[in-house]
Amino acid sequence: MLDIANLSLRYGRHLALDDVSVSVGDQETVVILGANGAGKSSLLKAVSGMVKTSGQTAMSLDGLSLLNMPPHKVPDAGIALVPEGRGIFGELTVDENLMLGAHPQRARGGEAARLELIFDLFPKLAERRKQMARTMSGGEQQMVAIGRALMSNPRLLMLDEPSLGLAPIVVTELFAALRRIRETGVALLLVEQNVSISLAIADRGYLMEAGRIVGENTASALMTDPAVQQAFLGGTTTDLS
Amino acid sequence: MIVTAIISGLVLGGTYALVAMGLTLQYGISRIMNLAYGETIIIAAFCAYLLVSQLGINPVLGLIIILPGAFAFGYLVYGLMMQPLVKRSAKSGTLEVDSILATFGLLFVLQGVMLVVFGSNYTSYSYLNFGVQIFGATIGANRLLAFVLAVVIGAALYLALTRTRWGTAIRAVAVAPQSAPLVGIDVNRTARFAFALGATLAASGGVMISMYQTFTASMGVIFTMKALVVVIMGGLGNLMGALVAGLLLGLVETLVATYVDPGLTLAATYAIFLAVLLWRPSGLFGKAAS
Amino acid sequence: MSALVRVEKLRKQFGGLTAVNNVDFSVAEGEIVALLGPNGSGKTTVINMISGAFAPTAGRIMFDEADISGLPPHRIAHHGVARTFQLVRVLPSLSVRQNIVAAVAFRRDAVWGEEAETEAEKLLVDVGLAGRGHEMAQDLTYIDQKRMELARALAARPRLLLLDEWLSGLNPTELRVGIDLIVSLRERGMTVLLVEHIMEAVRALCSRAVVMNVGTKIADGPTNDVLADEHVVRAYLGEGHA
Amino acid sequence: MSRTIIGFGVSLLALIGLVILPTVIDAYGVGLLLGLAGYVTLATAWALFSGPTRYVSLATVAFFGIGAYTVAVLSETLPYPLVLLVAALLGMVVAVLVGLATLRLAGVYFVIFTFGLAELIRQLVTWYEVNVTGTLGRYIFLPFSATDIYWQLLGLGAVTLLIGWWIGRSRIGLALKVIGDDEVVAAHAGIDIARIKLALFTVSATIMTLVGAIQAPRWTYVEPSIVFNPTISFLTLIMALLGGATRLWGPLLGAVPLFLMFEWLSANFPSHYSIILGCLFIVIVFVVPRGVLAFIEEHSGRFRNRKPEESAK
Amino acid sequence: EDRTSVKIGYAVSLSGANAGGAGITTVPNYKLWIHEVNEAGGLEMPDGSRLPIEVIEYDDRSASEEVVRAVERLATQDKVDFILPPWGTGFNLAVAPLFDRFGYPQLAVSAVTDKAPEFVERWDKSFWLLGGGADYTKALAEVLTKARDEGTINNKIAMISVADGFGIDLVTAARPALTEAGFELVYDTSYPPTTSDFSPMLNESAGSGADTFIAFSYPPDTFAMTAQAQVADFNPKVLYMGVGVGFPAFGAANGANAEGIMSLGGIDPNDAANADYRARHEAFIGAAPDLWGSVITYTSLQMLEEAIKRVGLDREAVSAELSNGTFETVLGETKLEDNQLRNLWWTGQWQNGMFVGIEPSDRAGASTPMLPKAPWVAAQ
Ligand SMILES: Nc1ncnc2c1ncn2[C@@H]1O[C@H](COP(=O)(O)OP(=O)(O)OP(=O)(O)O)[C@@H](O)[C@H]1O
Ligand SMILES: Nc1ncnc2c1ncn2[C@@H]1O[C@H](COP(=O)(O)OP(=O)(O)OP(=O)(O)O)[C@@H](O)[C@H]1O
Ligand SMILES: [Mg+2]
Ligand SMILES: [Mg+2]
Repeated sequence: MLDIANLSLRYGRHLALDDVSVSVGDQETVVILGANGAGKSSLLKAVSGMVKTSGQTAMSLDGLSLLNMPPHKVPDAGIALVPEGRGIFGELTVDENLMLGAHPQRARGGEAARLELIFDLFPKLAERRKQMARTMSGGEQQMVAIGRALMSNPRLLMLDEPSLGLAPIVVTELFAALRRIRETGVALLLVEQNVSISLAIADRGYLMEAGRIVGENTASALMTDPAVQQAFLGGTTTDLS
Repeated sequence: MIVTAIISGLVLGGTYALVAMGLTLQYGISRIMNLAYGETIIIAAFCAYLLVSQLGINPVLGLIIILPGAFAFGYLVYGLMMQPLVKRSAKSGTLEVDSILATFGLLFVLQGVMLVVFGSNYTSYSYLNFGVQIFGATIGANRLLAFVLAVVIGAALYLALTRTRWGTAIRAVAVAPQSAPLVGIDVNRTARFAFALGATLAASGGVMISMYQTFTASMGVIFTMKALVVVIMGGLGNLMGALVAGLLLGLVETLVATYVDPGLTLAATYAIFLAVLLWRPSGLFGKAAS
Repeated sequence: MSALVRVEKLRKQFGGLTAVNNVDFSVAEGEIVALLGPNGSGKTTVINMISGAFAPTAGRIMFDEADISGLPPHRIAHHGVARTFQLVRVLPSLSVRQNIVAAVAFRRDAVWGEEAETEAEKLLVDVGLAGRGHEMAQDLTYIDQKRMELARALAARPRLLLLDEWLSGLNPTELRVGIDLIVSLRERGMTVLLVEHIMEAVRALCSRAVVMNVGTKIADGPTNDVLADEHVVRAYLGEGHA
Repeated sequence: MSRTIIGFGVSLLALIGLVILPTVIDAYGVGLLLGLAGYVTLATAWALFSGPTRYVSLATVAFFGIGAYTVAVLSETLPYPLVLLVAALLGMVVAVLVGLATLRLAGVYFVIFTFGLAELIRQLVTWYEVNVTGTLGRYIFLPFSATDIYWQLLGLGAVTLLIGWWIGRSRIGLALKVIGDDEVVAAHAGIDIARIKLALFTVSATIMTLVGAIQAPRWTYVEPSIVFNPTISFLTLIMALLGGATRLWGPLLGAVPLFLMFEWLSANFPSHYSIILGCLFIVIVFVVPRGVLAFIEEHSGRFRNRKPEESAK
Repeated sequence: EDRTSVKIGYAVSLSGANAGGAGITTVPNYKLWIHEVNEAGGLEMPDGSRLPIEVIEYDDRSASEEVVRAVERLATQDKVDFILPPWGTGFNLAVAPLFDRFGYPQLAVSAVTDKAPEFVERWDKSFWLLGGGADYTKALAEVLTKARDEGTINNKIAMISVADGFGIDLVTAARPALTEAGFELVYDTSYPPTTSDFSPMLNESAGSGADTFIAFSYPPDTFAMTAQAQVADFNPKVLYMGVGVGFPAFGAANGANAEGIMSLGGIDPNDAANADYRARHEAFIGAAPDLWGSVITYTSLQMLEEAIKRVGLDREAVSAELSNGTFETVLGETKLEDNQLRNLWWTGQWQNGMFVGIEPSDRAGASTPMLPKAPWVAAQ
């Protein structure tokens, strides 16, 4: 579905992404692992049109080229991003944030059902519909951001470190929710530091280092790969299995 | 007496509110601190005057010509002047300073053109200048019309902005322009639209004002500053705030003139404004400071 | 062990919402204590009150037997309390070094000039940013910004360090480094109150944990006991952790 | 260190030159210098506070006017130096009050608050004059020539720059920048925001008051609409921003060309002055995006050392 | 001397807050006069030769500092032969020391001040042509006294004034003048410039029982007040307002409703020279002159022209001639007393579509006051 080939990206003279090729299949869940500064966020930003790519990048969603697509057109193509730092509308209420999630044309219709789903995933949001998003706690804001992205009825949902700052119970619930979302037929492209839990729901994974893809494999293979163990799991098993 | 004072205060405040609402759109949503805002008002006033005096078209009909013109003008100004600045400041974050400087230049250009075209004289014409009785108070029909229009336009805009997805999208651009594209909002188009809409409101204010007030080509600044005071007092980007603050200032002005001393009306206006800010540092309806 | 910081019946209200409700706990000198709780339970608000960002609605905060409740942040900083922020706050128009110097130059026994610069460089070495002092703070990566923020907090020579999810967003390898860094702080005699959602880190670092839920304290005690507490599991950890 | 000494030497020479200048040029030239010195001082004083903290103040004319009005009221009754002292004290007191009032305000709220404040002061002075003293205009018949006034302004301007230089290298300068970036961080780093803001605002306002006081004798007659003319606030702000408000020499480099441009245009194109000025202004914003000083540095840097990045590699 | 032109310069508010006033009273008359002189071949010299006027014009942008510097520039850089004064009391005072120092006669027109005698003493080449507040208010008191004695009006007066140099000067002179004449000031207040809503003050005045309403106002206020008085059907027997009533636009905007309204200034409707001036003004500028300040501005220029014709370009001599000579102008025969113009129309009134002088009543060409003012005619 999503095909990225030879993606390069520069910030000034700094080459943040170097010839990156990544693909996400229909209804597939793909996770991207990498140290801080490896370029994971930049990759997601490039897909959603928020940063300009350079070189001979090719990028398409089901054949529809994403190159030079202005960022506001991307949601309509069926790609939603939960960005780093959440990017919610702080001065608007939870309800309004969710309503805006359904702003893209493709999201009109079936709105009520999706709202239902979101409140089901995050009951806290249902309680706080009229609260100003800015005044919610860090974790609550993350829920708003994911809810908003889901409201756009995406075919591909990209999440940039969604578990950041969430209580363990919420992380568990969130990944359970992602699992359910994925079962509704939405493809997921996930950037996570919480490696084990993300590999647990993923089909495939990529390893990134200093702007390059340095490895690619199925999730189960990655889970047991000693190199991955060494680099990303700190050589230990985490508290989740 | 008190009824008369209150009614004429509200009517006066209506114009303030109308004028301020346009500015709050331009500043609150397009993030352009438009120092040339008042000039738009005066240009519209001159246009209304021309239509009346040259073509005999009454100003209310004139709105049909002037408002689309103002919209186009705003659209053009944003596209030509502001858009490059907005683009440029995406990285540097200097939009506020840049827009102050650029619109300061625009102010001079517009004022200069008006001085050349219309001269520096006082201009006025007479339209609907007769009294209407409301609750026993006599109000100029022209002022009343301005008030009604202000309320209608204000209410319509308010409802549109708060009750529709379209309006919420506009507010989203106001609060987090960098996030708006994530939900498919074209920030540039929205900002441009809001700016043009602001210019349209300014023009409608100008037409209203021209019906009962004498104006000159150099008077724009007075309106810009008055509008800014109202906008800030109400809370930036908040239409309801602009409406309430406008009416409040109108009331204060007439009540002070009636019961205290007309010499203190402006002092009272500013005193109230300052007091409101001391009490609520982000204006009446602004977000509370954390 | 005497308490370095003690909060008593601490309460914070935002309009109708009670974010923190009658919370008591204390942290002894030299201890590393975790402040845990679900999202929105009021942890950051507690940190904000101890550091002076918010004045408490009611209750007291005793620091080294002095009442610091409601003092402005700079006064509290001068008492010896420093903090990091849940969402990193760098001073974007300043260089990394100036970010640190700002804290060195305004702490209680402030220094200025070359002395301050040298000290800033030393702190940068401590947090792993050696030689990066001239870069603009806003150009750093997220983790480096976090490092810098820690250096800025340390620059104040605090006795109590408040860390609000300082370890979040680090990958497992980086987490290791971060944990070691905090351990080294304890060895230097610093007292730490940290808010964290990464249980691994909490277990590794903290002798004691305080857990909040919906503004109230629901558990307080040795970390392992607390994390096994049924209420804590239900409200915060989830059954998977039991 | 040696660079500082050279800097001081050059500045001192320039200052001496500027002191001597009025003796060799005509009255109009002196008038120009006087106007320049006034605006340079205002803009530099403005930037002392508003530059690093980014609190854009439109209260300039409030203080300027207070200074001018004090001279108008007291020039017949007190010796001139004492009048200046009273003016400075008054400005200081008002600045402290205003400073205290504005501590909670930020951004454009601060901007418009200061504008409102200047207008309020003007209205109150007017009302007082009308209702209590029964006159509005006041006459100033002080025996100062334009050169006398210019020298005073020049001295004040030099002192202002000196203060700015000192602040820039003291820790107060750093504190101001930190405040401008993030007040929350500033407070938690141990900076007493309120005190520093207040102190700087007061210093800056006192200088503005003195500019008004020194310049007033030039107009013989003052009334509120003349000395509280908000244009003065706007021009000061524009000049400082144009030059680069965060730098010591920025406001000067904004004020001088802008002032001369105003002068040249109004002399040569009196009836199209506004239009040309406006167009030039817009062009400047587009061509000199980060202030005159930054522009000069970039371009002179290019001359001295072509493509420094390449050679560094 | 082989000069080919006479350099005349002026700095006046072409933009900014004062541009409105300068744009009606000052600038058009400067333009008209220069045009006419140059059309005629230039300024006539004592020897009968003519030298065209070369104009240097500056915009003071309504700022004191600018007007001062512009005059310095005219005197020392451009070295003009004569400088025409700026618009406004404050600005004329600001430049007075410079005119004096550089030896230029200053024909200050748009400056109403009771301190003129003092100024003349201080600056002997300064001329003050528009009188002072005391003159206008004494004249007004006389008109009112007569009307009261005839039983037309009662002795109560409501009075408002703009809180600005002009308004305050007049109102401080009016208070003693009116109370000495036995009137009672039942309402007396000032309002800030830029006030746009006068209904509270009109209502107070209407309720005060006064037959006479006086407003020492500026043009926008005058226009607004007239409109709002009609709306409120506030119809005092005497309606006297300040600057703006004498504008042709005032008559045009108010039509029949202008009838009977009084103000400062006025003209003799039967004076042929004046009528001719008005026609020329309208033809050249495209609008008729105002019937107070404009007439005097033009008068001052005619005096200057005539003085030059008599004594040449020597500024000392011209000043002396202005002080002592008698001139034939659009104001009639004009002679200054102690450097001040005294034979002005102190009070005028709209009568039959013209703003005519009614006081001094013993002056040739004076019209008789028509009181009480006719009620408002309903709007169309
Ligand atoms: N706007 C920018 N300007 C300059 N450099 C940037 C910018 N954004 C990112 N970078 C640099 O590009 C590189 C990749 O950044 P990116 O944010 O994509 O990394 P990441 O893998 O998401 O890291 P993290 O885990 O810290 O979020 C980093 O070195 C970063 O410093
Ligand atoms: N300035 C504020 N105004 C109104 N409500 C607020 C404000 N700050 C926090 N709150 C509310 O107080 C509650 C506690 O917030 P707090 O930030 O302390 O949570 P937290 O425990 O730090 O959560 P997290 O782990 O998600 O960071 C939340 O419900 C939040 O919405
Ligand atoms: Mg990232
Ligand atoms: Mg928190």
